[in-house]
Amino acid sequence: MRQGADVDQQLLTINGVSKAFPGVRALHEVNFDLTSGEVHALVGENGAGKSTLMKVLAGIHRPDAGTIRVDGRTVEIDGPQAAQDLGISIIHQELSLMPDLTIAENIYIGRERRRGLGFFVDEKDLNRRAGELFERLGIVLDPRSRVGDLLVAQQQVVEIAKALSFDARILIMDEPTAALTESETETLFRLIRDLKQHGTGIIYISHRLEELKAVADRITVMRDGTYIDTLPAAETDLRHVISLMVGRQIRDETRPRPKTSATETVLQVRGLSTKRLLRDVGFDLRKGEILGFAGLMGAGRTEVARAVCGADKADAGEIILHGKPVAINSPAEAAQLGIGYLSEDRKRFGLMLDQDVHFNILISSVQQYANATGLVRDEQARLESQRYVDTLKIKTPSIRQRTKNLSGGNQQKVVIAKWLLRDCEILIFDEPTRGIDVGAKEEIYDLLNSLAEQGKSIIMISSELPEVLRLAHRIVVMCEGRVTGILDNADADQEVLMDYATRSGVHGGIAT
Amino acid sequence: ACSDDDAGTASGGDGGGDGGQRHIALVSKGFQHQFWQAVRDGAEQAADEFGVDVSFEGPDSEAEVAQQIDQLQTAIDRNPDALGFAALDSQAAAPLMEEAASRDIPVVAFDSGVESDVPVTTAATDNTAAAALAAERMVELIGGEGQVGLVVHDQTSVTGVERRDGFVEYIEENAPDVEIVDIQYGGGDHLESTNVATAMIQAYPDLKGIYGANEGSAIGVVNAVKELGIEGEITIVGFDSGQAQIDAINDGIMAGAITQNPVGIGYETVKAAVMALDGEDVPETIDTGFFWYDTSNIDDDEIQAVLYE
Amino acid sequence: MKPVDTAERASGGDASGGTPGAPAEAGTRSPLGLLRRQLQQILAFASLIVLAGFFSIASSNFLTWSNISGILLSTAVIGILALGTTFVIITGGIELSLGTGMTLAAVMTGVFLVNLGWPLAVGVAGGVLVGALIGFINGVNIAFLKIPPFIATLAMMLIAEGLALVISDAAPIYFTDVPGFNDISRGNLVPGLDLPNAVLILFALTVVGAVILNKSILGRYTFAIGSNEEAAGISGISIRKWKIIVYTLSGAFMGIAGVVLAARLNSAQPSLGVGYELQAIAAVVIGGTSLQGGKGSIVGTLIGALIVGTVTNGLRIMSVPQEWQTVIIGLVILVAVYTDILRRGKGG
Amino acid sequence: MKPVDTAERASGGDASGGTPGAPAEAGTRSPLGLLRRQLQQILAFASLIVLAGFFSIASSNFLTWSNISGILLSTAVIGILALGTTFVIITGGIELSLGTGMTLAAVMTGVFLVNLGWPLAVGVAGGVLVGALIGFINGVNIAFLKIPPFIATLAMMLIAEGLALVISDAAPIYFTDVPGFNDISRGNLVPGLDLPNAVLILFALTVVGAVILNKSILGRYTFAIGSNEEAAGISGISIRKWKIIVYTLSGAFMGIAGVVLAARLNSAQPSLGVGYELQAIAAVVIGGTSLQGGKGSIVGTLIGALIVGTVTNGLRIMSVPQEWQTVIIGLVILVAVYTDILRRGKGG
Ligand SMILES: Nc1ncnc2c1ncn2[C@@H]1O[C@H](COP(=O)(O)OP(=O)(O)OP(=O)(O)O)[C@@H](O)[C@H]1O
Ligand SMILES: Nc1ncnc2c1ncn2[C@@H]1O[C@H](COP(=O)(O)OP(=O)(O)OP(=O)(O)O)[C@@H](O)[C@H]1O
Ligand SMILES: [Mg+2]
Ligand SMILES: [Mg+2]
Repeated sequence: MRQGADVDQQLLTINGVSKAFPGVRALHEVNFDLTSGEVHALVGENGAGKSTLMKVLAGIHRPDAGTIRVDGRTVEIDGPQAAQDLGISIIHQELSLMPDLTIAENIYIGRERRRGLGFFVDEKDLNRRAGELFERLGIVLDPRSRVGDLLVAQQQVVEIAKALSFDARILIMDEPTAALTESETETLFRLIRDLKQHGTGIIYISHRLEELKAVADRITVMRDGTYIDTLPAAETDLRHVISLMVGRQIRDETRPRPKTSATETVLQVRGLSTKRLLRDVGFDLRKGEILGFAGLMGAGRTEVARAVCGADKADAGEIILHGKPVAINSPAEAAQLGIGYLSEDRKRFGLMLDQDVHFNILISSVQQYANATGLVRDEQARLESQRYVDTLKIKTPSIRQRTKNLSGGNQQKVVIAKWLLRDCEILIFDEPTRGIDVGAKEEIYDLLNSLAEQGKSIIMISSELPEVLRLAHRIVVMCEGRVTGILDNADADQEVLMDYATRSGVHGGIAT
Repeated sequence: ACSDDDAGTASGGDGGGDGGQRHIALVSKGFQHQFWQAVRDGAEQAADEFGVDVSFEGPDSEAEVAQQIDQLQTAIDRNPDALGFAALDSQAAAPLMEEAASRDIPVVAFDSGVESDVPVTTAATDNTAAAALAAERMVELIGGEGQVGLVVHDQTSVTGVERRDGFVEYIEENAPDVEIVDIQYGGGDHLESTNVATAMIQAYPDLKGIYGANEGSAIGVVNAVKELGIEGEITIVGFDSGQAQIDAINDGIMAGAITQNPVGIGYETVKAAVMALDGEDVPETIDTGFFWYDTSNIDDDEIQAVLYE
Repeated sequence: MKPVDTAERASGGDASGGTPGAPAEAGTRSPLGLLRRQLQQILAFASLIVLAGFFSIASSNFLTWSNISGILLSTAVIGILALGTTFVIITGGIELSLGTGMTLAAVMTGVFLVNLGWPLAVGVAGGVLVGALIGFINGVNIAFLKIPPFIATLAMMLIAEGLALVISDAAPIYFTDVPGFNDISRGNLVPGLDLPNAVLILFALTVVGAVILNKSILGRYTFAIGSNEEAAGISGISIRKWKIIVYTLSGAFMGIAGVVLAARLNSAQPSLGVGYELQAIAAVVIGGTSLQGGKGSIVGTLIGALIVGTVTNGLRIMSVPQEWQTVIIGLVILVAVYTDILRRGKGG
Repeated sequence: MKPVDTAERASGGDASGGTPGAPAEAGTRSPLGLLRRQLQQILAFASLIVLAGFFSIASSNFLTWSNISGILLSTAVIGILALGTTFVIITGGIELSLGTGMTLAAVMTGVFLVNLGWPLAVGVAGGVLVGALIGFINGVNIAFLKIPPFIATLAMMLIAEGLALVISDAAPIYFTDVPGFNDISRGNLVPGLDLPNAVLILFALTVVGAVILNKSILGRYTFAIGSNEEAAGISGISIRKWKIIVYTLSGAFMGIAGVVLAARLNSAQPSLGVGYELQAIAAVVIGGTSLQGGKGSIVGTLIGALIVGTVTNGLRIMSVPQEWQTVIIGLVILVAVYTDILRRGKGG
């Protein structure tokens, strides 16, 4: 399993680390260890404390108690620089890039080679190093591109590249694959195996538990800020891991594939095109239906969604709602017409991070909770927010917690709650389960199903094919801005979908 | 190099140049305040009378030395036939005075002198003497003893300094029993001066008189007294004119004020410029004078002629 | 920075049991947390109280009713401007046309009442509407033409300054012949209470502003736009419409400030106003509203304006030389904001 | 924004046989894209050229060497202030002590050269250092005490204003007896070229500023902090240190502006300066630098300053009445920025 000569070289030992935020006990006497050349997976529900533990290692949070030893020596990690000096490098769960800088500048920020008495940046050297790094990692991106112009998934790739560029001995990956599709994920795994060969210790956090079988050597489970257990990955049943995570037995996943029974067409999209990408996109959405959208990164699914909800202008095409052509110029107009859009980029388009949970849940529905004079009946709205916090099991000390202080998965749930409260007739969910733990995913699936049963129509864009197959009545597959197929669920499986998704024979992302 | 290319330059504006009219550019110390508007009126009167075209500009405040220099520079670049200039700071303007001289543009100084040989004459008020007259009247009005305060518009400008020092020096030399307890500055802004005066009255309950060194300052003092409901309890001496001061004097809230002759300043400036252009002799200085006015003489023709509303 | 809004939003929220965007103070629901929050609310006044205490020791003339009413009166105009612009700043915008826009509104009030002889109420309403119109134009320039707020309102600052001079012919307009106009600022509406109306208007507008900010849809959207404009748009809020409403509201406050100013001076002074915008924005920021947007409070703004008014008055009462007054006000602002940061750092 | 990566994705993607992860810079690599970008750079001057063209038709005195050199000279001080503060604004900060800080630097130069009789070079260096020191203090207040930049620099604006008056005793300091001082602004360093030194200094500092911003570590970190301060911090950059450096740099430019101003007026005017900060910030923003931080350019700032200088001068040359000048400058700023927005919308 483990390679290299010094098999048992203990890289990192965490002992009894605790960390509390006001009203939240994020970590309570957590133990964890890592040896070189090992991939040690860390799993747990949303808000279990995984990211917090990693931020302690990265020097972003100081622990309240406990010791951290690196190479057997007790260390104080009092800042990002100290972490870097110890050879710890981290891929953050929340993107932490500088959008106005180029890829190369982002990767080597703070580590630029200098010229002219240390005053100037050696730009050429920067781009060359980034180019070499990308070549080594098999990334096809121009280091001179501005990060702000990249897709979310591409930004994730940059984050990964940045962390790898440190040649760290301890590499932390906090949900590196959340925004990646399968082929990129595969490439990442190849990289991980490579790094193991060289003795790097990797802490790997993911909610895609199937991945653990592929990469992890050991799995540590956390729940509610406490350490639960550490298991060898190879011999462990994932269902056992899940039950440790959620603290109870979870029901089996097998359930009948959804079949379409809906007939009434609610929304028709015809000939939707944009200069940028889309070519003659057309599909129907029926009442009470979940319409899945599958495709590779950059296939144009998000762009379709944004055009339909008025966030971007389409250059051609028609949107017909209940048989009547409509002009939708902004998401506000879309919402008026009963179309809600949940963006895949929750930080940019989803949340007001400085506002509290209640504010965020209510914001799309304020007008429904206002009286004639324009004053908001907050009392009542508050009960509703609380109801969604309970239903979706959003882990927060109160609905007045700042959204910024929630864990990534819980933030995502807040965005979902916002659109559930708004009660739209048509909901477009773009990667709704990104970063959400297995247990909560099930609950969200149940919710989507029951919404559909109530007669709502849902477009669900997802990069996880199993998820699409589980939920969608019908599936639209896109490739390079075109619709390559619309299938009934019964006719689809992963191979078929992949086939349609690559119809023009092009693979994307991290390709080697 | 003055009048030949003139025709093309003057355009727009109230002075709108038709044909061969001579152009006189006036750069003053201010623009938005009534005093300067009255100077402009006088200049325009003279312009009509002598058939010349005048332009009039000034910086936003009397602190804006650099802005005034830019305005002067542009005025010179416009190639006027003659220039009228009220210097905020003579030294700063010296090189431009030289430039005007080298281009043979005659310069008339107004409102206060320019330390330079260039100007052919100066049409101005003696602010120090005017302020001393205000002090003299103040001393008389409060009976030669008691506390007095000053609300001045500016701490650094020539007029602010002269009107403050003229007043203070007179008191120090001639009225040993009058005590100057406070000098505050309100920027000539009516609201600010009102607040300044209110605080001063609060701080010195025994205050007998306040001197406001320009229109805004004087009205600020009047406002403060009105707001505190102590009309008549404090002797107010003002400076300059304007409707509000005239009313305050007529209502008995203000004892009286010094007025200069801004219309005369503007008029004399343009007139002197025309004379210089025509090659006539111009007196070395033109004293435009100042007057004390109160209820006793406010309706006199001589006073009415120099008041503006 | 976070916690000032706590104090305020919490204060607004107490009655209704909570307010929008109320931050995230932990332990909100525990009795201890409640106590802590109440304490914080009082402490928000801390700098103000310390300052007032200092000045009353330094000068016996400071703590007189007449002087306090004087402080309040001198705060009225800046305070009203600051209240309105708090909304703009919470959306992440800025409003530089406050000072000269107010002047233009005052001049137009003069034109309506004096030159055109409109009835008092109509003329005053007209003046307020002029302010609202200026705000509306700012809003359109910002929301539709996408001109950055700094530029749009800077341009409007210059335009309003020039127009005020053009319209008034650079001469003040006197309201001497408009009976009752002066009373808008100087009268005493409440007979027993010796407070000028201008002060009552300031307080009334504080209440109105706080209700709008904390309880209304507009307030909610103001915070939303300032927190994350893109997300607010995707959430179905019509950014353009609400931005225009916010700037128009701020403009209306500016119009009211213009009327109050003109009534106090009993004249419209066309050259007054430049520089008031910075004073008003300073009051807003001292009151804990962030120029980044998304955070802020109306009561904070009032406190901010009062802090500046109190220091200015206190130093004048002490006859501190003017140049030192300026230095000291600068230092006091630094210290007030810094202690506020410390207080909140601990309390939060 | 969108079209940017479209262009590239379309072309770049095809060429390399399907790289959805392909870059975004609009056609950086294609010759067409290069041409387009060059055109854009030239078009950035468009408003300026249009304005200049208009004024030369309107007045034959506009396009004279003497007037053009006058425009440049009148732009010099604001321009130098604007150049330095561009850095501050790109970090997402603001600098309100520019005007009065510059005045304080000028006054201190006067103290050094006139009162203390230091040698010319030393006194001038001292004046620049005073500016840098003011910036340094601002930086410390902002970076260490976490006082918001608006407040920290507003307080400094007041403190510097007061100190300038205190130190100079509220009277101008004349450099009449300091030989050569005047030449710093008015002399002609390059014999054949009839351009005052102040203008040469402006141009030289533009080059220096552009090199620092675009090539140096400092420039890189300036953008990084403004782009995402948190991320920059996590990446191990010392935010505090670099913020202090940025404010100090801006302060040094302020000090230079103070010396240039004093040399031009041959005197240090202690009450001048209030309001310059807004003009300088306006030049920066008209030049396309965003107050949100993260974006900006030095050449843009120079153009912004020149636009304002040109319009002001042109209207004066045309003898437009002053109240209308103000209105028109406001409108021109609006139109200039709006056409810039349109241009970028299309060109990008
Ligand atoms: N800065 C903070 N202030 C207050 N609470 C915080 C802060 N950061 C994290 N928390 C809380 O600590 C707990 C643990 O959060 P953490 O981000 O570590 O969870 P996680 O296991 O990474 O979850 P996810 O899978 O959703 O990313 C959560 O309840 C979260 O709300
Ligand atoms: N106008 C826009 N401005 C900025 N970003 C945009 C715009 N339109 C689309 N995007 C972003 O570009 C991406 C478009 O993705 P696209 O539709 O090409 O791919 P996709 O099929 O959704 O794949 P994935 O989301 O997995 O990358 C999204 O990340 C979206 O947020
Ligand atoms: Mg996490
Ligand atoms: Mg997508």
